[in-house]
Amino acid sequence: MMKQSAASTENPFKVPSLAEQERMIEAVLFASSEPLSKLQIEMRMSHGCDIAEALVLLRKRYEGRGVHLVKAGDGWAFRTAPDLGFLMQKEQVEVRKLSRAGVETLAIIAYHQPVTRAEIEEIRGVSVSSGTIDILMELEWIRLGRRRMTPGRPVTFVVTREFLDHFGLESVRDLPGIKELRDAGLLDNRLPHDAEDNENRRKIL
Amino acid sequence: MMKQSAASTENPFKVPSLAEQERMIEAVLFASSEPLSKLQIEMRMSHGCDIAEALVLLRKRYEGRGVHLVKAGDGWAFRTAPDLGFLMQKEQVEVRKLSRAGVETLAIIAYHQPVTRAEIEEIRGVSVSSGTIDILMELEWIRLGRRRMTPGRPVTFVVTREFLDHFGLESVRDLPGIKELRDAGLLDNRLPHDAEDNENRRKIL
Amino acid sequence: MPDDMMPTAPDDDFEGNKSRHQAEALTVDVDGFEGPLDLLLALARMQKVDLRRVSLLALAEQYLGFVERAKRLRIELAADYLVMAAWLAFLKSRLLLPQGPGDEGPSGEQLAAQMAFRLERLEAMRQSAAKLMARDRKGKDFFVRGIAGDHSARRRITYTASILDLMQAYAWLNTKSRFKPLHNMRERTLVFTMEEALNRMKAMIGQAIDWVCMSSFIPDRAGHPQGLRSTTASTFAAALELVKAGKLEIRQAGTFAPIELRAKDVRQ
Repeated sequence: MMKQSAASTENPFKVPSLAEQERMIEAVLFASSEPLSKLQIEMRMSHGCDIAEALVLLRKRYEGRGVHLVKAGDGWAFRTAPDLGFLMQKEQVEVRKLSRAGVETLAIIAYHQPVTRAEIEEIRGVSVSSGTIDILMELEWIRLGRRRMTPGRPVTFVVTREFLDHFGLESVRDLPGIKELRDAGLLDNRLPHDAEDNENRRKIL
Repeated sequence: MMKQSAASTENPFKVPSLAEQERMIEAVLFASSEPLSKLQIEMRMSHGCDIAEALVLLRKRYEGRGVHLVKAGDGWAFRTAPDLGFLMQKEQVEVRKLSRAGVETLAIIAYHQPVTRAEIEEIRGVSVSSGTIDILMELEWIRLGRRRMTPGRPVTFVVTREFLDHFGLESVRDLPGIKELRDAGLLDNRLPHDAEDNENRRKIL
Repeated sequence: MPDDMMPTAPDDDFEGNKSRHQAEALTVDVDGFEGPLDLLLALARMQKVDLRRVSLLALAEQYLGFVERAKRLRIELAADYLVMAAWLAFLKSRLLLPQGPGDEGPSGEQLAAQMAFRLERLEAMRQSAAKLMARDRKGKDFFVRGIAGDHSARRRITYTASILDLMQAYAWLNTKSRFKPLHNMRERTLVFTMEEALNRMKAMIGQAIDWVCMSSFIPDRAGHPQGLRSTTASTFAAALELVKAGKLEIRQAGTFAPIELRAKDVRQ
C-alpha cells in the first residue's frame, strides 16, 4: 500500500496500479460534493488511468456493504444502502421562538404554580388556547399538577424539571428577577408558589 | 457478546448480527460529515448493539483504502486518506491563515489544557488579545473548560473535537512530542515561581 | 523570522559602522518581536547552544546592550522591555555578587534557572505549534464526505424562550393588569392627588435635615395596593416638583435602592 501511494505522489508520470487507481477514485468520489462522470474522474487522475475497470472493481468492493457505489445518469457517487435508509432519518429540528401567548402563559405558571387555566386566563385577560398549553406540554416545560379542591376540581399546571434545566434554574424560587420585580412593585408580596395564598390573593384582586 | 445475547432475550426485537451492525454503522458514519460519538451512533441503532466491536472491525476494513475510518476525541468519522490529498484540489478550502500569536496560543491550549488566559500569557510572555481567542473559538478549535478553583475562579480553555478532527488526532495524547515535553517537565501547569523545584528539575537534566 | 532580522549580538567583532547598521536594523526588529521574552529567546538562540545550557549572564548582557543601543538611537521601547531590562540587571547583579547569608529571596542561579525554563518552554511551544500546523489537515490534506444529502429529514419544530422573555412577559402582564388608570376604579377614595401630596410634603420637609427615605413621606394606606401605588406616585412627583423649586434634594444609590430626600439648606 505504501509503495503504491508513494508511486502516485512521487512520480506523476508513472501510471498507478489498478488497486491504487481504485483507491484514488474512492477518495475522489467520497470527497466530491456531486456525482462525477467518468470524464470528470479521469481529469483528476494521472494520465493513462483506465478508470472504467477501477470503477467496476470499486463497485464490487462495496456490494452488500452499508454504502454502495451507484451510477445515476453518467455520474458516479457513493450512497448509503437503500435498506438502511431508516437509520438516516435524521430529525431536523427547527427552533422557533415561543409565541408571546406561550411565554406569558409559561411565565404565569412559573410564578404562580400551581395555577388553573381559569386563573391564567384571568391574569392574561384573554382566554388561553389549548394550542398554547399543548406546546408547553410537548416541550415538557409544564405538566399537570394536583387538582384544585374547589368546585369543578380544575386541574392545575406546574413547571417541570425540564423547564428548570432549560432556563438554568435550580428551583422556581431562583427565578431571576423575582425580587427585583417585587421591589419594583410589579409583583405581589406574597409567595407565588403557595396555592392557598394565591387563592386568597385572587379573591382580593 | 454477552451483552448482546442478554439484550436479545430481553428485547423482543432481534439484535442485528455483528456484520449487519458494521454495515449499519458504515452507513450512518458515511452519511455524516461530522464525527459521531459511540452514543450518537448507538442512538440511531437498534437496542442491544455493541458498536465498539463493530467499529473496530469497520476501521480495519478501511485500512489502506482511499477512505479511512478515523477517531477524533470521542467521535468517529470517515475521512479520505491524507496521501491522496493532491487529488482533491477542487475540494480544498482556504483555511484562514492564523497569526503567529494564534498558532502559539492554540498550541499552548492543546498541550497545556485546561489552561487559563493568565497561564497562556505567562508562557508567551505577552498578553493574549481577545481577538486571538475569538478566532480560535470561531474556528471551533477551542472552547471554555471548567473554571479553575483558584481565587477569581478564572475560566480555562480546552481544545475541541473539531480541533482533533481538523488535525487528524485521535486524542490530545497524540499531539506531536507531547510525551517528551511532559517528561521534560515543560508541560507542568505550575508556574515556574518555585525556583527550587526548577532547580531540581534542571539538575536532573 | 528571517535570520537577517535577528538582533545584533554585542560580542560582534566589528564595532562602528557595522554594529551601528545592525543596531538600526533593530528598530525594525522590535516590531517583529512579540515582547521581551520573544527577543530574549532570539538572543538565546544566537548562543547556539542547548537552551538548557544557555548562559543567562551573557543573555542578560546582550539584552541590556540592546536596550542601551536602542536608547542611544532614541528608539522608544515599550514599558515591558524596560521592565525586563530592570529584571535582567537585577539578575546580573545576583549572578555576579555573592549572596550574603542574610539576603532574602531566590539566588541568582535560581532566577537564572527560572528564566531558562521559561525560554525553553516558549521554544518548545513554538516547535510544537509548527509541528501541529504541519500535520495533515482537514480540508487541505484529507476530506470529509462531499455529499451530505443522505439524510431524509423529518422536520420537527421546537420552541425556545429565554429567561428574559419570561421575566419581561411577566412584568408586562403585571403592569398591564395592575396599572389600570385609577380614575376608572371604584376605589376613587384611594387616589392621592398631586395637590394633596405637595401639601403633605411641604409640611414635612422641614424635619428632613438629614437624608430620609421617601417611603416615610408616604401616607399609610395598608392593605390597599392600588392606594399605595397612587400615594407613591404622587409623593414622588411632588418630591421632584420640590427639587425643581430648590426646596429639596433627592438621591438614589442604585437601581431599586431606596429614594432618599433631604431639605435643601437655604442658608447657603
